Amino acid sequence: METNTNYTFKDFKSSAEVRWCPGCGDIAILKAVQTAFAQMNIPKEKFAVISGIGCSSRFPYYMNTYGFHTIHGRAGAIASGVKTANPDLSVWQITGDGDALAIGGNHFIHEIRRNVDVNVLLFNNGIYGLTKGQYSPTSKYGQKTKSSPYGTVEHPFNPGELSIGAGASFFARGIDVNVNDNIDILLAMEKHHGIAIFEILQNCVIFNDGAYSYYTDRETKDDHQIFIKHGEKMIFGKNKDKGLMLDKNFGIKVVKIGENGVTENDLLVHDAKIMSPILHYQLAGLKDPVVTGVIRSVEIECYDYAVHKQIKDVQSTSKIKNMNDLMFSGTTWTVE
Amino acid sequence: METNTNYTFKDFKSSAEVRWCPGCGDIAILKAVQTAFAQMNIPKEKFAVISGIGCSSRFPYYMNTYGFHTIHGRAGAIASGVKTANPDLSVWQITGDGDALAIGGNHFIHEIRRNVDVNVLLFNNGIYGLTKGQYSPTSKYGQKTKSSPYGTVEHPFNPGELSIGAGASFFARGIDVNVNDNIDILLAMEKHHGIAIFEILQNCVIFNDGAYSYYTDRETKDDHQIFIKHGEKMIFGKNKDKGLMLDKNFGIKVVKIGENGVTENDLLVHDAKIMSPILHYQLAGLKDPVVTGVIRSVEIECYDYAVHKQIKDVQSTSKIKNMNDLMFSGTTWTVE
Amino acid sequence: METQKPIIEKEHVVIKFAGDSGDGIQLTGTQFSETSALMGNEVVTFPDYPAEIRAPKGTIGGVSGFQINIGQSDINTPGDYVDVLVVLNPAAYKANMHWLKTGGTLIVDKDAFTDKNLEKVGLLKNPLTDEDLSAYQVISAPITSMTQEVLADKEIDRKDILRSRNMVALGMAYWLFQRDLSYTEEYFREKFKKKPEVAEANLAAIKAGYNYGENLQFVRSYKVNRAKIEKGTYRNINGNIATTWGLLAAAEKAGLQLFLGSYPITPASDILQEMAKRKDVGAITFQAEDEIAGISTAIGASFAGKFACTSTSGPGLALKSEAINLAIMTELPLVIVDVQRGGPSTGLPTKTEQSDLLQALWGRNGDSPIPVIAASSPSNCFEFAFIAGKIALENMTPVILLTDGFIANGTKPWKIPKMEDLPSITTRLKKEGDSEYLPYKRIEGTMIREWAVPGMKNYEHRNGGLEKVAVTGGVSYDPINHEVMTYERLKKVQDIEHQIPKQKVHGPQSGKLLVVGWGGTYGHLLTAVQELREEKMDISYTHFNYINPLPSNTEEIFSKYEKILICEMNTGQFFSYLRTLFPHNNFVKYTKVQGFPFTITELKNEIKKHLEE
Amino acid sequence: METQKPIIEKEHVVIKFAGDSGDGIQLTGTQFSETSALMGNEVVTFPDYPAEIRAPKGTIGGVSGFQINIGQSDINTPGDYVDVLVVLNPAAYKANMHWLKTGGTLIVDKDAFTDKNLEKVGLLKNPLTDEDLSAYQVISAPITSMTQEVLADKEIDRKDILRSRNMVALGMAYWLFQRDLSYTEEYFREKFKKKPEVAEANLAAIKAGYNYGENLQFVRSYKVNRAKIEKGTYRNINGNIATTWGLLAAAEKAGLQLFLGSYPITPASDILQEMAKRKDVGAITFQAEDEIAGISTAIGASFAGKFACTSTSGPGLALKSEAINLAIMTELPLVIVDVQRGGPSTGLPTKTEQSDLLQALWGRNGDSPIPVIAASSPSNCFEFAFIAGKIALENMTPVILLTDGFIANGTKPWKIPKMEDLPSITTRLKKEGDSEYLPYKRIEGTMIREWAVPGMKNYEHRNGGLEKVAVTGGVSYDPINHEVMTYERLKKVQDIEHQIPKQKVHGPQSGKLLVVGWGGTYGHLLTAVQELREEKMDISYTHFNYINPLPSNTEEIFSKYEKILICEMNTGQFFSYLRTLFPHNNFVKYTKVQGFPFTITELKNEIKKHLEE
Ligand SMILES: Cc1ncc(C[n+]2csc(CCOP(=O)(O)OP(=O)(O)O)c2C)c(N)n1
Ligand SMILES: Cc1ncc(C[n+]2csc(CCOP(=O)(O)OP(=O)(O)O)c2C)c(N)n1
Ligand code: SF4
Ligand code: SF4
Ligand SMILES: [Mg+2]
Ligand SMILES: [Mg+2]
Repeated sequence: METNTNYTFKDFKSSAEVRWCPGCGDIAILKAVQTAFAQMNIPKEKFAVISGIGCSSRFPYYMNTYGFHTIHGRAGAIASGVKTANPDLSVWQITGDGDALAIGGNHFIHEIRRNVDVNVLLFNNGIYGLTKGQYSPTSKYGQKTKSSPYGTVEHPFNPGELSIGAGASFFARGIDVNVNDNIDILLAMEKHHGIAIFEILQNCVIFNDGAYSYYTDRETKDDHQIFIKHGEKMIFGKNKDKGLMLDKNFGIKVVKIGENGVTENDLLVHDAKIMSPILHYQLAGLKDPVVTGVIRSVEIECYDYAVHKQIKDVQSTSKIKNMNDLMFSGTTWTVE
Repeated sequence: METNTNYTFKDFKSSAEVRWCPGCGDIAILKAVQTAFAQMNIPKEKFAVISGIGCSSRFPYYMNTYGFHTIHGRAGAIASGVKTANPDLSVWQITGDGDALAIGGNHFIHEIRRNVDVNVLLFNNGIYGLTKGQYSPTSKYGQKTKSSPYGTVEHPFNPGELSIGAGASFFARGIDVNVNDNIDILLAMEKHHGIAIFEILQNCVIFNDGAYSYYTDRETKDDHQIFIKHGEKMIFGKNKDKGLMLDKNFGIKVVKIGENGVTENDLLVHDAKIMSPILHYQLAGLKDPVVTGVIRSVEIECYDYAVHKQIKDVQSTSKIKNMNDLMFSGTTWTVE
Repeated sequence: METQKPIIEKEHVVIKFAGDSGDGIQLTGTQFSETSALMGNEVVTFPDYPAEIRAPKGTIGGVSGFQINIGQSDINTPGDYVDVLVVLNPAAYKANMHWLKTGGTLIVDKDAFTDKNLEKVGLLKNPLTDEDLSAYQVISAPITSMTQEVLADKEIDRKDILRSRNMVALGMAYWLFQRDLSYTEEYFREKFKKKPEVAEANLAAIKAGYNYGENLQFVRSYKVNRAKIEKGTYRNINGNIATTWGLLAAAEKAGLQLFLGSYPITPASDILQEMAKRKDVGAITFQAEDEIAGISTAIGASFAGKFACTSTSGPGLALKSEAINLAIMTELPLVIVDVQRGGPSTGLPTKTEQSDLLQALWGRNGDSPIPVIAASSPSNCFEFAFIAGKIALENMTPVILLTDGFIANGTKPWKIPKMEDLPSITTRLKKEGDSEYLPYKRIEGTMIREWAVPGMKNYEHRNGGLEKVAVTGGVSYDPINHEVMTYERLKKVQDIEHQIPKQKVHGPQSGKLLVVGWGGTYGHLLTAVQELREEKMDISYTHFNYINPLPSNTEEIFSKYEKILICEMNTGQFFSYLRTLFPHNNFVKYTKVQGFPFTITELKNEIKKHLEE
Repeated sequence: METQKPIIEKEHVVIKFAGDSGDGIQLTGTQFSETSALMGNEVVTFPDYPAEIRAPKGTIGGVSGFQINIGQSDINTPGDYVDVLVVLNPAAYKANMHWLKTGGTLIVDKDAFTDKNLEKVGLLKNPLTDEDLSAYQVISAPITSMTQEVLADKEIDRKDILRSRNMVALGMAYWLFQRDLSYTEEYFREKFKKKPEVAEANLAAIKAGYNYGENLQFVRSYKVNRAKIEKGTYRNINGNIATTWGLLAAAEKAGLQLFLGSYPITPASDILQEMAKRKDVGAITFQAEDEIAGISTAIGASFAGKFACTSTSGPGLALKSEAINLAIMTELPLVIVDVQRGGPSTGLPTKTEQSDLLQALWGRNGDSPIPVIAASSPSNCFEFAFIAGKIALENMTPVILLTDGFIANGTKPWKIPKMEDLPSITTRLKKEGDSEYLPYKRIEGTMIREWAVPGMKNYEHRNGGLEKVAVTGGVSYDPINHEVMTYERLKKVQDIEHQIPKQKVHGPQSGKLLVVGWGGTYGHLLTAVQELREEKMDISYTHFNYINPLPSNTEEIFSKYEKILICEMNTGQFFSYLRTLFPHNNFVKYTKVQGFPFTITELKNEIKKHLEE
C-alpha cells in the first residue's frame, strides 16, 4: 500500500473544530494519530476512519480522511465490512470502552476472532463520557458514577485479557499523554497484518478525572508503568532498576535489580511474536506496573485476505464466469 | 437452598416428547442433567431453565421445572435477569455455540464479567443445527458447511479461553457421552457461587457428525482426552502412562511416564482454585489431549448477591422507607 | 368397473408426495417436477418441510411433503387440494388425507402401516383395511417389500435399501402420469458417477415402481398435455435462489462487486448459502455474528463502494431496524431482503405470513422513509431483487425487499432472461478528477446525492448518523435544517414513483369490486379471480409489488371501484397502510393468519360474498 | 422616562438564563424556579442543554440555557418568547437574543464581551455598545469584575471565584422579581455544610447582585403574584424523575419489587440514574451491556415475578423490538419507556420529537399488538408511568410509555399524591396451593392469563417465543391455533379500552374545528387554544394520552366536528394512525420537525387559518 507521500500531521487535520473538553485525553491521541498517519506513506484517500458513538467516536470528524461516524457499538462490524469490501484500504476503528466493550462487545470479539485487518483504537476512560458519566465495563469495582450512586458492584473487563482470550493477533496498550510511544505503536499496527487492538488509557477530565493517576502521576509514573519492546529486556523505574522476571511456577514477578541477587540478565526479554499467548496474557493482566507497548504481535491469516483469495481461487477454476453462464447452467429446457 | 428432597431423574422429565435426532449428543446431556438435578437437594420449583434458540435450546421443554425458551442469543441476558431478580432460584442457562457465541456473544461475556450466579451449559457442536448446518464461531477453519461451500476462512473461538479472558470464575469442559463425568461437573456447578460455564462437546449427527471423533473414538479416546480434578495429578492414557507437566518457560507439555526419566511425581497437580488464570488458560487451550473436568473454580463476589446486599445496606440506613417518604422528601411546599 | 385402463386427460393435476423427513420426499418431488417441466408442462411446487427440529421418525411432526401442480395452461399456485397423494407412512397419511380430492388417487406403502407405526400417530385401526376409502382410487402397494426384493442382490447395505422406497413410489407416479424416465436416469448417473452401483439401485427401484403400475388392473392414469409456453430457455427456480441471482444480476449490471452480510435464519438462510456458492461470479459473503453485524458489515461495504445487501426474516429485520436508519441517514445504497415467516417473536419459523409489512414501512425510530418492494412468485423474486438493487443504487437509499416463506421455498419454471435484456443500472458513483465533493449536494432535479468512496482522490469526507447539514453533510442541530432534511429524505423516496411502472388491473377497469393483493399471494388470488371470471363474475384484480411508493396511478384506479377487497396473510396491514394514504376509498379486508397460503376455494367464497352483498 | 422604579405586574413572566456550559446555568435556573415555586407561583421550566459534546468555551455550540415561566395562573409551557434574558457571554447573547420580546429586559455581563469572546462567535462588533438595543431594557453590568471584587477577600481560589458569576446574575434576577433569598441561602448552607466558606462566598455573590439591582436607577422590575393553586403539598419535578417515581409507585401498589434493566441513552439516562438511587425503596437496577440486554434482563425478571421495566430512547427502542415481541408472545408484564428524541438514526440526540409513534405501534415482526400510552407533561409522567404499570400487570402484557425530551427534562410543580389515593393494582399472580396451572388459560371473561413464577410449587411450566397452544401453552405450528392466538393477543389489548377513562374535549362538544394533540405537546396546544378561545374563536381541543387502544368514545367525538386538525412533532404519524382507524373523518395535520416544541404563536396562526378557510 506504500507510495511516496510527503505528509505532515497537518495534512490529516480536518477543518472541523475540535470539540472535546479542554484537557481531555482524546486531544493528545488525535495528535499522535495525525502524526503517525503522516509517516505511513499511504495516500490520504486510502484511509478510512470508522467510529461508533461516544466522545471518542467524534474522532473521524477531525481527520481529513474518509470518515464514518456510525452508530453506537457497531464500529467493529462496520469497519469489518469496509475492510472486507476493500482490503486495499487502511481501516482504523475508533471506539470507546462503552462503544467497544458494552454495546459493541460482540462485534469486538468477532472481529478479533476473524482477524480482520482493522486497526482498533480503544479509548478506555473507564466511563461513558458522552452520556455524562455512567459506569462502563471497565469502571473500577466500587466506583461511584451517575448510574452507580452507591458504587458499582460489577467487575471490570481487562481489555487485553478479553482480546487475547478472543484470539487477538495483536494487542498493545498506551497512555493518552505518551504521544511518542503511541506513535510507535500506531506505526506497528499499520505494519501488522490482521486485527490490531490498541487500548489507550485515556483520561476523562470531567467524569472520571484521575482514573489512571496511579500510573500517570508525574512523580511516580516511572515506577508504575513499563513500556516494553520486542527483543528488549523488561526494565522500568525512575532509576531503571526494576524489571519483570519469570516466577517459579506460572506468572511474572516484579524484581529490583541488585536485590536478592537479581541482575539485569535475569530479566525477561520481551517476545511479542511467540504464538503462545501465555506470556502476553500475563503482561496484559499485570496491575503494577501497567504494561504499555506492543504486548502481542503474531502472524495469523487475515480474514479479508482469505475471503478475496478464496474468491480468486474459485474463479480461476470455475466454468461460470458471469450471470449468463450461471443462469443457463445446470438443468434447463428450451421451448421453441 | 438445600432441603430434603427425594428425587430421581424421572422427576425432572417433562411430558414433552424429545425431538432431537436419534443419536444427537443432546440426549445424553439431558440424561446427565436430569440425574444431577435429582441429586442437588433443591425443590423442583426453584429450578429455572432458560434457553435461547437452537436445537439445544429446546432443552427446557424436556425438563419438568420452570422453563423459558426465549429468543436467539438472549439466554444469557434473560438468565441474568432471572437470577438478579430472584437469587434464591437455581438458574440454568442452556445455549449452543451459535446462541451463546455468535448472536449471544455479548451477553455471554458480560454475564461472565459480572459473575452472575448462573450455570451455563454451552452445547458446542461446532455448527448451527437448528437452521440446518451453517458454520458457527466454533467450526473448524476450512470446514465445509452449507454456508461455507468452499470451506470457512474464519478462525474458531476456544470457548474456554474466551470465558477466562472475560474473567470467568468457573470453567469446565465435558463430552456429551461422558455422562458420569458430566454429572460430577453439574454438581460442582451448583455448588459454585458465581457464573459457571460448562462447555460440552456435543455431536450433531446430522450436520457435523464426528466433529470430535479424534477425541471420542472408542479405540483412541483415552489417549486424547484427560479428565482433571482439583488436587489430583494430571494423568491420562489408556495405560494411565501419560500426563501433563510444566514446560520450562511458559506452558504445559504432554509427557510419558517412564520416558526421559519422567515419573508420576513430576506431573502437575491440578489446582482449579488458584486465582491466577494462567494455568487454567493453558489447560483450556490444550489441543491434544483435550482437557475435560473442572478447569477453573475460584471465588469472586457474585453480582446478584452484591446487588441485593447493596439494596439492604442502603435500606438499613436510609430514612426513606417507601414512596410516601420519597415523594415528600427534599424541597416541597404546601399550599393551604 | 372398467376393464381397460382408462386415461384421464386433465388441464392440470396436483400431486403430493409425503413421508417421513428421512424418506427423501424432497428429492422425489424435485425429480417429478423437473421431469414434468422438461416434458413441457407448467409446474409450480411447494415443499412443506417439517417443523425445524427433527421429530422422532414416523410422527406427525416429522412429516415432509412436496406438492406439485402440473398443467398445460398458465398455473400460478401449487394447488389447494390434491388429485394424487403418495404417502409412505401412516403419519403422512394422517397429516394429508384431508387434502385429497374426492375421486383422487391415493398411492400408499401398505407395508408401513404396521401397528407400531399406526400407534405413533394415534390411529387405533388401519385405515387402509378398516376405513371406507371407496371415494378414492387407492393403490395400496407393498412398497417396502418391493424395494427390498428388487435391491436384494444389489451391492448396497440394508439401511440404504430402505432409503430407496421413495424411488419405487416415484416410479409408480411416473407410470401414473406416463412420465419419461430419461431425465431422472441421467440425474442419478451424473450424481453417482463414482458409485454407479448406487445409481443403478435407484434406477432399478424406479423401474420396479413403474412396472408395478403397468401391471395394475383397473387403474386410471393421468394425462396432462404439453403447455403452450412462451418460447425461451427455462429452468425451475425457487424464490430464494431467484432473489440471490437477481441481486447478483443487479451487481453485474451496475458494474459493482456484490457484498452480502447476513446471519442464518429460517426461511432466509438459502440466500446466504446460495450467495456463498457464488464466489464464481465474485460475490463476497460475510456470515456475521448476528443480524446487526449482518447489516452493519453491509453498510460498511456500501460506504466502501460495493453493492451491499443483507438478508433475513422478521425477527432479524427487527434487529436490523436501528442500522437501517443509519443507511437512511447516510443515504447509502443497500438492499435488505426480508423473507417473511409467521410471527410475532420466534412464532412459526417454518410457516409463511405477510406480517412484516408495517415493520418494513415504519419499524424505526424517527421519520425514516424507505422504499419497500414485494415479490409475488418464486420466479419474479429475480426481477424484484434486481429492481430493488436498481432503485437502491440509483437513488442512494436502502430498499426493503419483502418475500415470504411460501414463494421463497416454492418453485416455478422461469424463463431465463439474458443479461443484455435487463434494464441498465446507473450508479451515483462520483467521477474521479473533480475538484470538490459535497456529500449532500443533490443531483439537479432530484433528491439524490453522489457517492464518493474511500480510495477516490480528493473526495475525503465524513458521513454519519447525526443529522446532516444540507449540501455539505456536516453535523447540524439546527431546527430548520432538520426539517429540510427530513423532507428531502421523504421526497427522495416519493420521487421513486416516477421510476416504477404504472399499476395494472386484470379485468374491467372500473366496477363494483376490485380485489387487491400484494406480495406472495399473487398465484392464489389470480387463480381465484380467473376462475370467478370464468363463472362470469364481474370482478377486477390488481396486485401490488411496489409498496412504497405505490405506483402513481393507484388512487386513480381505486377511485373507479365501489368496493376494494384487500386480501392478505396477516391481520390487515396493507389495508391499514392504504387507509393512511387514501381516505376516500371503500376498503374492506379479508385476512388469514394461519401460516399457510389462502386456498382458491376460500378466496372464491369470500369474493362471491362481497359481490352478493 | 420615569424617575421612580416602577414595578410591572404580570400574569406570567418568562425568564431565561444562558451562558457557557461551564457557567452553572442549570443550577442558577433551578434555584430561581424553586424559589419562585416556594413563593407561590406556577412554574414550568425547560433546560436547554448544549449538544452532547462539550464545545470549546464560549462558542455557540457550548451554550447552556434554562428557561422558566412563572405565573399566577395555570401555565403549561415554559413560554416561547422571553421577558427577561440573562446572558453571561456573547455566545449566549447571540444564540438567544432573537427570543427576547420587544420591551423585554436583558441582563448581561458586559465584562465578558471582550474582543476575543466576540470573535469566537463571529461578532465583528460589540452589540452592547455598537447596536441599537433601545427596544429593550438593558442592564449591562460588570458581573465578572463585581464577582472578583466581592470574593477577593474570601478563602477560595481564583478559578472558583469566577465560577460564582452565575450567582451574581442570580442575585440580580432575584432583585428584578423581588424574590426571597432564604430558600437559596438554606440550599447553600445545607449543600456546603462541610465547607461553610464556599456557602458564604456564593451567598455573598448573590447579595452583591441583589444590591446592584437595588442601586439601579430607572429600571422596571417585575411582580408576579401568587397563583391560585389547589391545596396540597407540591414539589418541582421533571418528566424523567416523575416517570421513575410513577413506576416505583406502581411497584409498591402492586406489592412487587421493581426491576429496571436499562442502557444509558440521552435523554432517558436520568431514569436509570434516579432508579439506581432508589435502592432505598428496594428498586433493582441492572445497567445492561446494551439495550437488548436491558429489555432481556427485564423479561427475565418479569418471568421471575418482578415488576419489570426498561427505559430508552428511539434508537434503543429499535434495538428492543425483537425482544418486545417475546414479551408479547409470552404475555409477561413489562413497561418499556421511550423518551423520544430527534431521529432518524442518531439524529438529534438532545432535541425533542414525537417521531417514534409508529415504531411503538408497529415496529415489530408479525402481528404484535401492544398498548401504547403517552405522557403529556413533566408531572403527569408520574401518573402515566403508574398507569402503564397498572395496565401491564393487570393485563399481562408489555406496555410502551412514550415521553419525549421536552417533558423529560422540563419541570413543573407537582401536587404530590398520597400513595393511599392512587388506584389499586391487582396482579395476576397465581395463588399458591392450586392443583394445576394452565399457563394460557384465560381468566374468565377476559383474554388475560395467570402468572405463575419460579419458586411456586406445582406450577412448573415452560414458556417461550414459539406460537403457543391455546390454554396449555405448549408449542404449536397448527394453522388454526395460530389464528386463534393472534386474535386473542389482539383482543387482549383492545379490551383495555374498558379500563381507561373516556376521552374529554375542552370547549364546545361539537363544531367546525377540533384541535387534536397527543403526548408532550399538551402545554403548547392548550395554551394556544385557550388564548384563541379568549379571542372568542369557536374551537375545541382534545389531547390523547391513551394511544392504543384509544378511548372508546374517540370515534364518537371525531364524528361531531367538520374538521380535525392533528398537531404533532413529526411528519404526521398520529394522523396516519387515526386514518387507519377512522376512515370517515376529515383529518388534516399540522406538523413540525425541528427538534423543538411548537410555539404558541405558530400554533395560533395555523389554527386560525383552518377556522378562516
Ligand atoms: C443505541 C444507542 N444506545 C445508547 C446510546 C447512548 N450512548 C452514546 S455514547 C454512549 C457511551 C459512550 O461511552 P464510550 O464508548 O466509553 O465513549 P466515551 O464517550 O467515553 O468516549 C452511550 C451509552 C446511543 N447513542 N445509541
Ligand atoms: C434473531 C434470530 N436470528 C436467527 C435465528 C435463526 N437461528 C435459530 S437457531 C440458530 C443457530 C443455532 O445454532 P446453535 O446455537 O449452535 O444451536 P444448535 O442448533 O447447534 O444446538 C439460528 C441462526 C433466529 N431464530 N432468530
Ligand atoms: S466528557 Fe470526558 S471523554 Fe468526553 S470530551 Fe469531555 S473529558 Fe473527554
Ligand atoms: S440437527 Fe444435530 S444438533 Fe440438532 S437435533 Fe439433530 S443431531 Fe442434534
Ligand atoms: Mg468511555
Ligand atoms: Mg450449535
